[in-house]
Amino acid sequence: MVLATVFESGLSMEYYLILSSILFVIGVVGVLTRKNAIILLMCVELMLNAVNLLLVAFSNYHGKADAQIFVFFIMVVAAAEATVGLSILVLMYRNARSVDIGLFNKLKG
Amino acid sequence: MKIEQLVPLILLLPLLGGLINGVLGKKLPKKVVGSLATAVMFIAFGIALNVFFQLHDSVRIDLFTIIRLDSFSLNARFLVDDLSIWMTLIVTGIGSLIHLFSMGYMSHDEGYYKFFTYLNLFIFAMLILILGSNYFMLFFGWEGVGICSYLLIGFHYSDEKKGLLNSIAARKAFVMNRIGDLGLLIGLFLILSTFGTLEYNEVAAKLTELSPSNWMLFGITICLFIGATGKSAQIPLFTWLPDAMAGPTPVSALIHAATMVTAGIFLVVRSNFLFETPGAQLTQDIMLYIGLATSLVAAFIAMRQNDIKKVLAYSTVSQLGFIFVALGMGAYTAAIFHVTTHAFFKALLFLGSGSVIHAMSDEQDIRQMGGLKKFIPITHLTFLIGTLAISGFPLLSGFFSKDEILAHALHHNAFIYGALAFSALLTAIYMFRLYFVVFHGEFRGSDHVKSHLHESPLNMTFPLIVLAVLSVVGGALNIPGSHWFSHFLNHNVTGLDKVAELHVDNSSLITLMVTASVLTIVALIGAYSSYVMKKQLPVSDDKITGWAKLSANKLYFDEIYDVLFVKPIELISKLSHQLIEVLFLNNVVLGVAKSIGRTGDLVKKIQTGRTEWYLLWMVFGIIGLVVYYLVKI
Amino acid sequence: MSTANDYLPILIQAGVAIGFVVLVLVVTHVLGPKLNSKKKDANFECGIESKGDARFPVSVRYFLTAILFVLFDVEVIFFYPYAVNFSDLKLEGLLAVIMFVAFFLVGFFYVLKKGALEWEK
Amino acid sequence: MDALIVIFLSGLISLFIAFAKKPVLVLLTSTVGLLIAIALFIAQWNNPVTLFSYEGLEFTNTALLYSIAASIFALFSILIGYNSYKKQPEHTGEYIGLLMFSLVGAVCMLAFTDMFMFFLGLEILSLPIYVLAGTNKKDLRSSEASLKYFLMGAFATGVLLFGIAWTYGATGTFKIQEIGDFIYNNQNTGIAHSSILYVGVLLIMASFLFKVGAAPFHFWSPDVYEGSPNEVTGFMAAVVKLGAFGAFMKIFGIAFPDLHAFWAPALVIVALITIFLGNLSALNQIHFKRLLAYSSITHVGYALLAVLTLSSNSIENLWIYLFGYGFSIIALVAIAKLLNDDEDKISAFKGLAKRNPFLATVAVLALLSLAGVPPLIGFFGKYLVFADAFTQYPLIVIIALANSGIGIYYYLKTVINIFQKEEIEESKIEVPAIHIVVLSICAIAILVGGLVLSQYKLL
Repeated sequence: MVLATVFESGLSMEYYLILSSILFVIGVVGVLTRKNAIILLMCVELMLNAVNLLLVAFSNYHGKADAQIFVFFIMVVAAAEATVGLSILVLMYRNARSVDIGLFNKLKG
Repeated sequence: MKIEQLVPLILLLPLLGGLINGVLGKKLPKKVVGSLATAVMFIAFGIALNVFFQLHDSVRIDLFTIIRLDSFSLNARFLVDDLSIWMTLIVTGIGSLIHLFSMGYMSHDEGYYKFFTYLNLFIFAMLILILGSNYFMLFFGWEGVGICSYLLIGFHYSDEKKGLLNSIAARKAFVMNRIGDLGLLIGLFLILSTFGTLEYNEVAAKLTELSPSNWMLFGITICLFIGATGKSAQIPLFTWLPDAMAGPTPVSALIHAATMVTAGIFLVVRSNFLFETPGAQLTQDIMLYIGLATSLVAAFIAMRQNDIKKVLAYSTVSQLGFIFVALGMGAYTAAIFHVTTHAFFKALLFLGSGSVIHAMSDEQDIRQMGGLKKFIPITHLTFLIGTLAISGFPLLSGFFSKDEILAHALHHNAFIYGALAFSALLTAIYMFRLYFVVFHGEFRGSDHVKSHLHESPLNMTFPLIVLAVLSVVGGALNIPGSHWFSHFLNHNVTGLDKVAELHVDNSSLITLMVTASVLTIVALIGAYSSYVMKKQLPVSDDKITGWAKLSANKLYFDEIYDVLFVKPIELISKLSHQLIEVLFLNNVVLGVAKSIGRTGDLVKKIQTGRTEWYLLWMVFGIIGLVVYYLVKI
Repeated sequence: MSTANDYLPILIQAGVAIGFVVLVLVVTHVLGPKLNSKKKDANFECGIESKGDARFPVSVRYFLTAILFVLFDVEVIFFYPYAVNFSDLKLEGLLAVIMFVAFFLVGFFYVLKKGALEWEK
Repeated sequence: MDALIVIFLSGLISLFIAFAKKPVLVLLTSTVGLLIAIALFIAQWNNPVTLFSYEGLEFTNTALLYSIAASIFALFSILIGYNSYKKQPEHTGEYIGLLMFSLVGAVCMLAFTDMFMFFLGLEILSLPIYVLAGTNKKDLRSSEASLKYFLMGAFATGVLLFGIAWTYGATGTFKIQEIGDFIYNNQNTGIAHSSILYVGVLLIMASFLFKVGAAPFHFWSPDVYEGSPNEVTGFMAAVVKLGAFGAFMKIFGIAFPDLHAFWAPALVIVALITIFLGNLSALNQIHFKRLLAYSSITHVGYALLAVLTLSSNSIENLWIYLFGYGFSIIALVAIAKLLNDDEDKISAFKGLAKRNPFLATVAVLALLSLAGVPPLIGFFGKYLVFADAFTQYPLIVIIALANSGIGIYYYLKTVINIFQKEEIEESKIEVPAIHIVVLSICAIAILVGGLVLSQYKLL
């Protein structure tokens, strides 16, 4: 049956690449389309996670662990980034009473 | 101490004096200022002598690199060989005497400290010009002396009577020199582009291996020569020198007679290896004939000048022409020899005239003078010696140096010899005229002036005496038979050793000398008879006619230049203003500028200030890169 | 080597579970009686008239705490690799981790001194 | 490595000392720390042995050179920022500490040997700056700048990581040296030219272009420069550029030199767009810091030529270029701060020559150096970079020269402003002692730096 074949053949590299690429693109599109800064932040996180997936897949493919360590680092940095980002957003919210990036265009020209 | 330390010291001293006087001079008493400036000069001279005696081979002294880029580098480097040290001796020696003289001469001037500052700075610049080991240093000094001379010609710019004239004269000198400098600068660029260096010795070395085209060599040399004509007052750029007499007399003596005006000659002698190349033959001829013309024209003009300093100025121009003739014939040592003696007696004459003017309470018109010999005996005596020396009276310095040039001329071709001899005769005539009119006959000035007539103080007469002695014995330097000076210069100056030295046989030597002496004595007698016996006097300008009028009006050179250059240039500038600026620039160039500005505004529009757009642009960028990649493979 | 058969029961079980949940939800919705009235739909605050919006702005302190939590929480993942093979890493690894924690505490102290965790202020 | 630790610790200490409400102490700690660090860097010149070391960080002379420059500029930014921060003592520590941490990141970015340290360095460099940009809490513009910078920075980070991941997938290592060897060894086989690797390279390049602020990834820089406090702007322009360019040089010089044929043309296009965009946008600016931002974009365009050339000298040339640039930019932002004009218009410079000759002199020097007037240091940087690039890319160099011609226009516009006399007679500006010191050092460096540096071959 269909299900069987999928599980039989074990997932080959391409799937991971495609999946992570799709995730990444979703993240990018989200960044481009959404106006709410918090959601932008989430989309960026999504991009990072796509990278994580890719890295893990590659490290499995190369049979090396270093990429997985790298993933740890990415996670931590992502957390730090999220922290900074959220605090900036709070600051922004206090000043502008909104987190809609469409409103922030005092600086231009 | 070794030469390496001494030479920078020579340069440092005048600079130091100049700086101290320039900064503190206003506060210090005149005595201190003057004696400081003079002291540094004498010390520098002493050091120069010391170097002169311990110098054997040419020495290079590296101070520092001004700019080093991988393509080329400009060095603050000095080249001490016999030529440069000799010039240094002249500059510092005569310089210090003239400083001493100025202490007395300028004593009543309020710009005292400024004067000595400029003077010291001039010496500094001149020494850089002489001692530099490359054309860059030479150019640096060249401009430096230019500025100092400009400042000193216009020194009395605030004078209520002649202030305006002074500043105009200064400006004229400045402009004329710029024209020359342009030529020099182009020459330097040509040298740099051809040889890739500005160091004298490297250029000389590369000359053989690169063997540039004759045209290039001609271009380089002619440009250098144009520079020389500017600084050394040759046709067509000589008219500034007589006007430069507006400056204080010591300045005329130092800058416009003894040292600065010989810079052009120095330049040519320095670059002799360039001028000796086949390509430069044409330049040499041009140099020769221009020198000849200058010396004749100037001598002719000098015949009927009534301003004591103007006469001397024109005689300077004529002597310089004389020297350029020598250079044109490749007689470099003869040229430097004459430069030396000329420095002696011309400085002497100028200082003498200064002393006269001082005694006459600033009256310069010789028609107001006369019979001064009993009022100012020392000045009279020294002035007489100077006159004899310059007019080539036998056994005085001028006699030998001129004679050598004449010998070369005879060897070169008879016509030049004749012309030179004629100009020498003219020189003798107008110099004796000047001498007799000023010192003989009875006094023609106002009684007021007469009451003030007085011999100058010692610190003014002393230099006169020293210079007089030098003018007498100076000829011994290169006396025929020994030719010490020629060998001295030839033994370590780049290129000069290759130049064939001319040795005339005794018979022709005798003839030469005899003719010269005869001419001089004829002139002497002629002048004596006309100006002392017949009491003939230079008449006021409006009465004179014919040749005399021509001469008195300086052959109308200024007027001719005015018609030939000034007027057309004014016209052109008017036109160009109308056409180029108003029509072309305003529309085209400004149009371009405007359009650029507009694009600027357009580009600024992209900066919307909206983050989402920025992100979009980034993504576009990435997509662009990916597309590039897809195209690439 | 696992074959499809080993996975099958799991699938079935999952299917059953999901199916049941959905079924119950749907059925109750269908069978239940519907009596709507304005009074009934109005949200009931123990007898008091409700006013204002339910989504009132949250104090920044919540954010702050949450943010700090995220920060300190995520760092824990560094303990996993250590936990997995701390026996091989021996003393060196221990020291490393101690250093890591020490820096952490420094940060924590800073937060405390800044008073970021004081609720009332 | 020791120096790195010193910087980090002094940053940490200054954070805590700030609680003492004595800004001077903080300043002292950080300054001393930085000076020690610089001393250590210098001591490490040509001798790799140090107390602490880590394989991930290798302090070659190049790294040291860049690190020293970065530390100097960081010190300057701290000094010029000090006066504005001592007003609220509780923030001094944060400001200085964050700057120091950011410097740590920069140094990591200059000394890394593998992608771990590179990535960490980049983040450690960036995160504090996101915060610093927003230090004027009450000022909406400042917060906006910080938010914009953060959002786009985070995005760029994602892109960078994606690129790194692809590269890793293609080469199977994070060590840049090994990546380079891998590509070198498989040049002729398909492996070195797999699309995976190419995409990775391009993505990494994109994120670099963002960090240095090259078109079309430059949009953040004008807004962020304008919005953030001046000293932070100075830090961004001087130190971040040093770090980013250093890493750029390193990765593309060590890991991807054999793909030069592939990535160079793209970079050429980017450089050209950048130069033109920066220049044209700068022409009609009225805000001074925006002008600086656009001019910095143009300068990035010029500096990219050095990355393109990748000759034996280009690293040093680039260093001299950025070094000179840093001095000018820091001096200028400091002066702009002293003028304290709220909209920081260029017209605020009017009559500066009267109001404070010292400031005027330094400003003119800095501007002329940016314009590349000899013999100022800016000229030497430009000359070296252009001369180096000329053999490979004559056309682009000529275009760049033409553009620096345009550039002179807007620099001179400011200079003219300085010498114009202002309409409303304003009071003299009093300059704090610290500023006098920093500005004089900058002026001297601008004046003689080029002449001195051009005498030696550093690397």
